[in-house]
Amino acid sequence: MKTADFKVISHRQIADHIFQLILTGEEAANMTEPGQFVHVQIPGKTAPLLRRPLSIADAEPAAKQCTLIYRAEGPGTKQLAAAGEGDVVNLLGPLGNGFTSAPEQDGKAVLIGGGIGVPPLYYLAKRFAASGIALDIYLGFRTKGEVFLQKAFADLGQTTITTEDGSFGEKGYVTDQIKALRGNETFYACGPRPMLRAVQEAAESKAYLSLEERMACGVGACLSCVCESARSVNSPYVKICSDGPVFNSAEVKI
Amino acid sequence: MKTADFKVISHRQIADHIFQLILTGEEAANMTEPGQFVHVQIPGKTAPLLRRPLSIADAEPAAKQCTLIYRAEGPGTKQLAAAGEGDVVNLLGPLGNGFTSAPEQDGKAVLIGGGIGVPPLYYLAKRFAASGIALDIYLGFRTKGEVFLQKAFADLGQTTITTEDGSFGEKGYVTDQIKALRGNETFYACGPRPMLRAVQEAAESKAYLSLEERMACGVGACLSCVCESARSVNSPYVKICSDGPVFNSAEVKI
Amino acid sequence: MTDLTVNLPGMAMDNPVMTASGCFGFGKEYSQFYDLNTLGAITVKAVTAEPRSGNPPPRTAETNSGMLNAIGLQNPGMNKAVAADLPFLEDYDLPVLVNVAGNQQDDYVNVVDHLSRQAKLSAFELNISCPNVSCGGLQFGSDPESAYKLTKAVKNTTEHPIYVKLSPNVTDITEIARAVEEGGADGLSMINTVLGMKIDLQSSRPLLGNERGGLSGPAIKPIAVRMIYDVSQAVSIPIIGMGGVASADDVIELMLAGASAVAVGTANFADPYACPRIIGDLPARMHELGWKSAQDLTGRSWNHCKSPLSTLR
Amino acid sequence: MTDLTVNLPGMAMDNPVMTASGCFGFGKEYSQFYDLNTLGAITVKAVTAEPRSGNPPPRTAETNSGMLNAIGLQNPGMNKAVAADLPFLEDYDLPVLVNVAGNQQDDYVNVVDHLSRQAKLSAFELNISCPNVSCGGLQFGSDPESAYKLTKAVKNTTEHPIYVKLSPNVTDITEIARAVEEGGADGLSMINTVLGMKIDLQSSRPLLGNERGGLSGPAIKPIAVRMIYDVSQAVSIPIIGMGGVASADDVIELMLAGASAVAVGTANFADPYACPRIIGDLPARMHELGWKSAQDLTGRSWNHCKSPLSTLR
Ligand SMILES: Cc1cc2nc3c(=O)[nH]c(=O)nc-3n(C[C@H](O)[C@H](O)[C@H](O)COP(=O)(O)OP(=O)(O)OC[C@H]3O[C@@H](n4cnc5c(N)ncnc54)[C@H](O)[C@@H]3O)c2cc1C
Ligand SMILES: Cc1cc2nc3c(=O)[nH]c(=O)nc-3n(C[C@H](O)[C@H](O)[C@H](O)COP(=O)(O)OP(=O)(O)OC[C@H]3O[C@@H](n4cnc5c(N)ncnc54)[C@H](O)[C@@H]3O)c2cc1C
Ligand SMILES: Cc1cc2nc3c(=O)[nH]c(=O)nc-3n(C[C@H](O)[C@H](O)[C@H](O)COP(=O)(O)O)c2cc1C
Ligand SMILES: Cc1cc2nc3c(=O)[nH]c(=O)nc-3n(C[C@H](O)[C@H](O)[C@H](O)COP(=O)(O)O)c2cc1C
Ligand code: FES
Ligand code: FES
Repeated sequence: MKTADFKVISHRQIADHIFQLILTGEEAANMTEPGQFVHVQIPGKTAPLLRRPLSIADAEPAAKQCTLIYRAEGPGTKQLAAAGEGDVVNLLGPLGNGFTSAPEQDGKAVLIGGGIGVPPLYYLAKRFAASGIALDIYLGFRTKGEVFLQKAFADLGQTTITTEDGSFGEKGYVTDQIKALRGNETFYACGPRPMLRAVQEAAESKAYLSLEERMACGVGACLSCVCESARSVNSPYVKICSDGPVFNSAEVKI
Repeated sequence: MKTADFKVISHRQIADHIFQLILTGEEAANMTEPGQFVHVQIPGKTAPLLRRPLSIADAEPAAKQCTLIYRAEGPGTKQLAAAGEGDVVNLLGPLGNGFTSAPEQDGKAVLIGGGIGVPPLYYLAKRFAASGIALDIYLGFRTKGEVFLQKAFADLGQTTITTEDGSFGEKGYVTDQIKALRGNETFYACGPRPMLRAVQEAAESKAYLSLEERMACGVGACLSCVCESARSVNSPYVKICSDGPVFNSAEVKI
Repeated sequence: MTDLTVNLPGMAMDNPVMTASGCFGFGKEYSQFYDLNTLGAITVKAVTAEPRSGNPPPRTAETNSGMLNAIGLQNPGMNKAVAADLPFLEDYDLPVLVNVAGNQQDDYVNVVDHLSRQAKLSAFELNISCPNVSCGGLQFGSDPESAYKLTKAVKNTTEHPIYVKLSPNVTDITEIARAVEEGGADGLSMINTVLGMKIDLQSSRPLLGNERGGLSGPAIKPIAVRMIYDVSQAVSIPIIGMGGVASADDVIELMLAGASAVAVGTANFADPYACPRIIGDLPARMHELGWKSAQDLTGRSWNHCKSPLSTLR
Repeated sequence: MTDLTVNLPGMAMDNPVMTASGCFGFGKEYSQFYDLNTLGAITVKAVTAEPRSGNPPPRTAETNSGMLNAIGLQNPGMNKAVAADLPFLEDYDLPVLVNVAGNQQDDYVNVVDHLSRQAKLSAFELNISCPNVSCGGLQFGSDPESAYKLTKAVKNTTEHPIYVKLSPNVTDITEIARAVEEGGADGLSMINTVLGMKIDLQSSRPLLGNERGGLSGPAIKPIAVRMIYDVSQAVSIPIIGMGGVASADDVIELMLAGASAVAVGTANFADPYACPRIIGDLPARMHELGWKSAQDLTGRSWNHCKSPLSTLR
């Protein structure tokens, strides 16, 4: 594992507050597992104390490129948004365990993303599509202005967009859409906790959930980023950074 | 009094660790008194907590320009050194009381600068030269690589340079040079404490000393920047930022 | 419309933002920048009975997101303060909180007695927490018994409300807070600076003339928030919160923690317009977060169902 | 040649830089980044008798130049630590300091007794200063009498040297330091985190799951320097200094203040290579400042003519 400097190839706003950052660097060669994340050192004269975890939204390991998609919200991500072409961004990663299981033979993959949980699903969708796995994609956003990647996803599989205010796609929550599903689907979800909880409940078959928690080290050393385990007795928590961020839905209490 | 944004017109290194920063801004119109200083907010994504006091090395009030010359030494000034053309630097000032007294009729002005105390003397020298006042200028540096402005000063008056290691000009301290002087000179000095002390002792006639001390507010409110007063009984300290930085040598114990 | 007014004993404030003692002189310097009436209130530099010369320089040093100061209560003494400094503020229409310091109980009583009769002011702030003087000050701030007695003695001296300024350099700040409340304090100010030090690597000696200094600025804000949170639940007198406040968000955070008003110190140095800027930003920021009145903020981090609500969220 | 070696009870270190407890797990994670033998020593996460689950998340929050944590001593318990975690470090040739925590005196004694017999380690660090647990921990750190007794009891249990880790959240840290020295402590570790809190403006609730947390990082360095400066003059046992160290300059500053070795905590999170980077930078920086040996740095801010000098400046 390493920290490595990446160079900004392109950086642009793709929706309200949402930025797409394309980077190049040797370490991108190792970014082969969708669902992993990088721990980003915010560039600037004085960096914030801690790195910021961001999912790998896309990667071309051979071309040594990767894409991060993030919401410029707090001070750190707002400062990141100022990085320009040619600037250097230091990444620690790829970190954690991603989406490693494919759906069962002939099964369908149902991808469910909410808001800023959508990015890692893109890299996953690309992989599944390339392997010929059938995809049903449900993406939820607050409002029209915050919708992103819908075309990119639509190219890969059947894509349904929901917005809370109905300003784009279906009105309501992405989880309303999946209630009807009952079959041999395998669920792959990333988004806010209530959404993940709904998926956990709805999913009779297998579900893989990508979790978020505040992190410090990003590598499993500080015990910041825990989530209650549904299994273990002795150690009641799992570490999202190193045991996750993707968990089998049966492993975690959320 | 105001804080105001200035724009960088030019910024270049003029000697080892020494930078010359030329700025333009409306407030430069008020920079008419040599020896005053500005309190500089270091630009950057995250500014240091406090401003940095820097003397006005030169100003063209009509043209709304001013020049700062500084040594990039600690974290703040090193960060300042990264400001590029067109960048914005916020200044509070002009602050304090400068060199307000001319030499007596027919008297000579002896300017004595040490290291990073040299810059404010330049603006003073220009003023004196323009008023036809005869100038003797003594500038001391550590070593050849750190000498700056010698040509600019030489254009304005008789200029003697000393270096501690003899690598340029006379070897030794600038204060060795002035011991011989005894007459109707008025001294104007800025530089390290030992130098100012030597000037204070050497000067039989009048001397004006520009002092430095660590500052917080820069405007007289916090009592950070005091120097022992040679006069007052009740309040044993003077404030360098608002009573000075230039004092009549008889006013201060240094 | 966002209602910014807050009411503290002796101080009816148009907004909850005031200046912190020692960071604003007696107001004169900053009156060159803006109309002081913009402020919710003003706290002046510590006044002692006799003139004090303070500590030798250097008196300040920068640290990460903070600064150390060891001014040492330099001030002209109460007579000169009454004659030369405090009158300046009479031209303004805002509450004036006068910070008072001393070595022993009688000093505080003397100054408060003298100023109560001679000066126009709204309330006193007893500085029992200055880390930068060798005797007095801090010791009252760390011993509940003497803090109680001091407060009581001062209360007997004046009709003016008394705020006691607490030191963070104690094991249990709620203990001191309760003691001064019992002693009759009308309010608390907290926190004073945190004891700290910086060493100059070139000389290998402490950088400050007085060796140790008081840490202020954003670095200490989490400490202030914690202490205000704890103390506001332990006493029922209002708290003037301070420690690293530099934005409207910081004001809101300290008020949610339990402060009824907030003082700005160190932030004035980098930005002389800090206070009016913060006051200007407050209404919009409060509106964004769903708050209608500044008074509603106080203690809301622990007191969710405080009633009656002056407004409903 | 700059001599970086330092010698502390039970720990002969190649250089004065070690890891701080809780910020480096049991070493395994960071061994992916560099050879742990580069370190002067390693301190592992607190071990308790029984497994501890720690506090509910969120457990960390960023502050200005600092972070708050409320991990709450999550650890697998001494049995699993001995079986699964500590053996990993046996492959390395460096001193291992084992941090021990508990609710009451017997807990500490049990853990130390058990580990002394079952594990390979160099010394113990008694964590009597964890701000993130409701009982035990911090109370030993703020009461000289119980700190003395605890130290004494643990000393009677083991042959291994004992370092006691002090809390900064006290009125007079030198009092506790003297008490544990008297109790037989071989060294001190200081400082643990400073109690702090952050409020989430969106929810208007404390951000951390455990409400309060411990402040670490550069923000607290001036506090650490002051306390090390004071304590090193009050006791004659060595001090492992910590609090905001992120550079070679910081190591030098804490040692000049009075530390004999220095631990790096929070800085590992932003830069997993923080320790080897700092160790790499030390010789050149010491040379620039005129120091030949790390041992000479200790306490030089107050002890100018300490003799004998191992080298002359
Ligand atoms: C594994 C993982 C993957 C993520 N992937 C993405 C992504 O692809 N795109 C995206 O926009 N966001 C993602 N997030 C959330 C992202 O990390 C936070 O939005 C970001 O750290 C906020 O930083 P800030 O500077 O904007 O906020 P600040 O307020 O400056 O943050 C302060 C501290 O809190 C932490 N923090 C604040 N909010 C969150 C949060 N929601 N989750 C975790 N830590 C937080 C920060 O990391 C920092 O340590 C991911 C989080 C995790 C844990
Ligand atoms: C009235 C006045 C005029 C000055 N004019 C000049 C000038 O024209 N050119 C120039 O190079 N320098 C000048 N100085 C000194 C300059 O202010 C310091 O070199 C500078 O502040 C150091 O900041 P830093 O970021 O490099 O160091 P840091 O180590 O980051 O500084 C930390 C803190 O210490 C203060 N500080 C450190 N050294 C000094 C110092 N020598 N004097 C005052 N404060 C200090 C800083 O202002 C800051 O608050 C002047 C100082 C004063 C008081
Ligand atoms: C330079 C300086 C001088 C101070 N002088 C005093 C004082 O005279 N009396 C007092 O009670 N507090 C004094 N303080 C403490 C402040 O009033 C305030 O409690 C502290 O600085 C924390 O607030 P801040 O972080 O906003 O500065 C002083 C602080 C500074 C920085
Ligand atoms: C996430 C985290 C966990 C910690 N866990 C422990 C612990 O288990 N035992 C202990 O004695 N100190 C613990 N500490 C305190 C550190 O060891 C250290 O004393 C403190 O963080 C100051 O150093 P720093 O500023 O370099 O981090 C922890 C600190 C952090 C940030
Ligand atoms: S962030 Fe440190 S253990 Fe996960
Ligand atoms: S810097 Fe504040 S009084 Fe001079």
